[in-house]
Amino acid sequence: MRSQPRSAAADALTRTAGWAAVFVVLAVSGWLVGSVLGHGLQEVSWSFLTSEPLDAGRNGGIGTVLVSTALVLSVCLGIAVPLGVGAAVWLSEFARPSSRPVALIRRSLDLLASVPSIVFGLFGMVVFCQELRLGFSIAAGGLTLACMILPLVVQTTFAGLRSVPDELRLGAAALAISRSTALRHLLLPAALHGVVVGVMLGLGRAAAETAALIFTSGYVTRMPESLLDSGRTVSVHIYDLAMNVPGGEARAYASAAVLLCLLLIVNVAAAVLADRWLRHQTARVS
Amino acid sequence: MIESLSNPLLSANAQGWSLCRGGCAVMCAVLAVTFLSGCGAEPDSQAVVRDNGDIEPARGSGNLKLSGKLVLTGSSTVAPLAVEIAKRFETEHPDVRVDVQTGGSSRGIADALSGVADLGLASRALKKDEVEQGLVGHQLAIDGVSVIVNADNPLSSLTSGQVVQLFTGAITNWSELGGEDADVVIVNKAEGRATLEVFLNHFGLKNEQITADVVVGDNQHGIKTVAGNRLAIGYVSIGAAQSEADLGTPIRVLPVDGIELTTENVASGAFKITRPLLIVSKGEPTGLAAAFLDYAKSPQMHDLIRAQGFEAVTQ
Amino acid sequence: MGDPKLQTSAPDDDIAKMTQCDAALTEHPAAHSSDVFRIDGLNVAYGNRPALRDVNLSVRCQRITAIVGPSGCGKSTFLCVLNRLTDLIPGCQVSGRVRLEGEDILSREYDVFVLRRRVGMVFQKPNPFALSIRRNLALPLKEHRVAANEIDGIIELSLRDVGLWDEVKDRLDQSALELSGGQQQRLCIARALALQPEVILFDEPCSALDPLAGSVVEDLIRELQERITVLIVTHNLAQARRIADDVAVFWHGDGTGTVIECGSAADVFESPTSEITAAYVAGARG
Amino acid sequence: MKQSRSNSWLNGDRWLERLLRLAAAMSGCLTLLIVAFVFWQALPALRDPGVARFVSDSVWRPTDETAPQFGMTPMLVGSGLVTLGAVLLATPLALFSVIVAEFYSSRTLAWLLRRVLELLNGVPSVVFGFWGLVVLVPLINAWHPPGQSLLAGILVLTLMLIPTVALATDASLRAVPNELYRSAAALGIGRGAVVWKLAVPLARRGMVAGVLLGAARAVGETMAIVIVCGNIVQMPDSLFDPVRTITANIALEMGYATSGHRAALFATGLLLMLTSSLFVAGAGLLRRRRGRR
Repeated sequence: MRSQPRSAAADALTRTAGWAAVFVVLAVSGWLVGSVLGHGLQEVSWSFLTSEPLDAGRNGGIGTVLVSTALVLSVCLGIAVPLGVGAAVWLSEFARPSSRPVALIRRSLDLLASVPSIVFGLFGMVVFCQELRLGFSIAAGGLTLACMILPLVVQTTFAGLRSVPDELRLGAAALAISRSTALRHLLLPAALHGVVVGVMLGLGRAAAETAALIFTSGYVTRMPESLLDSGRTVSVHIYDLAMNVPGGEARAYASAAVLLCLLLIVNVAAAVLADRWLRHQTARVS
Repeated sequence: MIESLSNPLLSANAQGWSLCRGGCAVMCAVLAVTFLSGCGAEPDSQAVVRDNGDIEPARGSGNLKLSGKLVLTGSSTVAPLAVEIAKRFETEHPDVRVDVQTGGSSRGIADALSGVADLGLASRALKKDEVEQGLVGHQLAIDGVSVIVNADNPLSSLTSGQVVQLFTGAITNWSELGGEDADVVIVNKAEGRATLEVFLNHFGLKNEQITADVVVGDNQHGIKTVAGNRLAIGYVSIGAAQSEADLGTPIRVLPVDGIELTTENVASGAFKITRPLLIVSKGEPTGLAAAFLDYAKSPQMHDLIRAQGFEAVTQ
Repeated sequence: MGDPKLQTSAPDDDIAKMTQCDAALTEHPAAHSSDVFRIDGLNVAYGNRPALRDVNLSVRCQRITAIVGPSGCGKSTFLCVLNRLTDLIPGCQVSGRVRLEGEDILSREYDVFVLRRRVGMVFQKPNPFALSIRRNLALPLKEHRVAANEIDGIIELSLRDVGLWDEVKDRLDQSALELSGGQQQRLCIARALALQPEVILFDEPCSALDPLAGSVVEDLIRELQERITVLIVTHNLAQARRIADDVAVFWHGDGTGTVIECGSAADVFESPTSEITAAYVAGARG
Repeated sequence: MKQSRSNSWLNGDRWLERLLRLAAAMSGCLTLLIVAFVFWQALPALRDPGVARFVSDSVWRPTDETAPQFGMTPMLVGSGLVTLGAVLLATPLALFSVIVAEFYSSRTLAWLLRRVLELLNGVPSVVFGFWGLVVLVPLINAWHPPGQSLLAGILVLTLMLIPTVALATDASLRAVPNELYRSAAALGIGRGAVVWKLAVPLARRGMVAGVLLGAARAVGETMAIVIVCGNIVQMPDSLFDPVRTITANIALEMGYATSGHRAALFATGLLLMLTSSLFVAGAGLLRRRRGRR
């Protein structure tokens, strides 16, 4: 970056290296995702998606597990997104960049991001399950995951907001537009990709998490009746089948394939909705 | 300039300490609210169980109406079995909820001691100090530990002495045992695992004597490692090894000292590298816990136990 | 101020003021009833680094005051003081007295939102929001609680004022970013005008535009003078000569800017009192 | 009238600010809470064998009845090497992929790439680990036994980091307004220069944030690492040697640990957090110094 290559050469180099990188990334991801889908999809059927696991998961389906997963993720995102986006907005738009609280909060979030997820699990177990008497429950699992993905949401949203040029802020201020309006109509739309990416990264991470959930939302495969019931999520199910249940491999692949397909649907939906909302925002008749 | 402009602020000065204090206060408030709601929810789990203490004479009989919630935590080896037993128990007693949680034998023991769980699950025998603290182990099933190698390995059996030599590094090349000329890859289990303790006890080894090349955690981890490495030798739970070998995973169970490692040999006691699978209670269990324990130990459970690759205890 | 009635009556006030305006040059720094801004002993510093020192200036009503001087002498900073955009710059300290029609705008009690509505600003780089043309104008109007049924009228009026109406009336709901640079800048001026300000600050409004678009904007500014007080920062001395009624020359010594000469355009360009000014404006002559 | 209206706007802002500040403060306090929790759990070990022993003991043998040993250095080195390797591999891959998506490819491919990355991000780490064990480890084993090694860990972790780094970078690249590129192109500036002199510097903050998040994830990653790294507590001599990271150690032993051993495991977790926070602080300092220059 610091060297100043001649433009054409830089262009060619960047292009070559870039395509090579894209090729590597796509090939390896394709390999991984392909092998999961290839092994898994043949086992997937409607009854697999709707029924309860039987024989430690070797038979039956993952219906109840999917419900628990959806509930845990809702609790998690319902807490982490408002909190994280709010914190990022404050850090970026309201606080002085060099002030101590900002440095402190950002530093501590960096620290939080590197806490091993199993430690989050033990933390959640002691604080949410035991001290707060939530027991092994979907609520406790969601709260634990929310703590875990918070740094991700904050940092990506923050980075997105910081990439918005300051002219926009000055322009809005010069028109005496309040900061709440500027945020809602100008800054957040401009930073929308950052926010969406933050949420998507958080969602993916939460959906993929195992260690933190074994200790909090638990291992129970019964259909949850409330947020205070224990419920096994798909990734815990996959972990158990792959690492703990002899002969569970086929069903582990099938569950992983389902998880990937659901994530794909959510991600595509989010991307399309974000694009459409942006267009709508630009064109909306006042 | 961009850097310095980067935080627009209308004279709102962020005061570090008031901020932190405010944050703490809110955190406490949130925790308090959750705490209260948590308390409100509690009676329908614990208190009912306690109510069941009154109908204690109903031990084991399925005719009497049992209700309430039972929490079991512990060994990830026992948990799948416990889940299946719990499911069957729930169908017989529709008002009962049995929640099984994993996290390891130590956790099961700790949770049974602290009362976090009504019953604990352990895949090893209780230690002396644990018994002194009032824990009682109820044997649910028995599990053997078998030595496995890759399916490509030409060896057909080993003696105890050879196992010891292999694992302590006295034999480092397969050719010394008539195999191909390549280094042995020793797959050991992680510190604290019941399988490791059983293995060490049986062969009279100490963990630091073992010259491991790879350390694994769960049984499946060990099986996949050996399956993926021609030169590997390891040891895993016998039920897991056999069911994986039957499914076509390229591993082979090696008889040690000529004793075929069948679950029958484990059950009869001919095969000695075994460990008990326990349900742990603090003191003698009462009420719902006792009913569940009796149910779990009853012969009707033997099909479930075998389906998970373990051997039932015949008393 | 948000009351539409008040707005429509504002031009009448301006006309009334205009009649009071004295054609003669205001003697600096003496007070004059027709002064819109009176700046006394203004000092600005970024952290420890002073940017402006002891600026004294009066700005006359319904005139174009050009602020000229070399780069980095604090001209733009000076503009930002006049609508307190300096508030947005961390570490920026402003002292002295700046009075807008007698009220000290630097005092804590003075409401910046009112100030920024009364004193509009147009930046060097056109900065339309990434919204439709209509919403670019409607957003600040709504923010200032202008009745919804009047907004369309004001939009049309403002766009007509800047000569943009005929060019864009059929595509009001398209993104403002699709306009050309000159059109964008006129949109920004229209956006500022829509709020009926008493003063508009221009920070080198033509320098980022091509000459043709620049001259359109320049003509526009000259027309505005009939209704509004204009302050314009410019590097272009020829432009200052063409449009300015009054001129203030900023210069920097020791990295700190200050006013070295001010007066009517004729005086400053034809008979400068300071040698530096004489040398500087010689460039404009030649 | 002017006053009351504008004050109501200001009040709206003020309430919003309070709300947001609360969110920020809660986020900060959460960390304090977690650090405090880990510290509290680790306290017995910090007292009894003491911090010095964590460094001075040569081996990790916390359950030995006669002379327990608590040497954490090899595991800390293991964590460091795995993280470093993965970050070094993942950052250029992610950066270049994103640049291609943003500047060199059709919108369809860019869209596809983003979805693939998002998908990859949601793959449970146990699946990464399992895939690594079944596919990658045998390949490495054929080359240099035993296969489960530092290299396997680095490769699997690289794959896991790419989405985090790439998507965070992508978000900030996309936030740079398009006109900027257009006007640069209009000035006849080549695409290579636009990328390296305009886009990358502008999106630098997002990239750094992405890399830091990725590094943090690498440090904290557990399941996949346990499965592919071999878990031998040793200083690796080569890429093909098995290593045990601190997180792997926690995952392997926590379920079976009692009192003193458990506290020692928490102490390793604390050590890991402290080390990584030192690195983050160091990176921050470096960034600031370079920014000043």
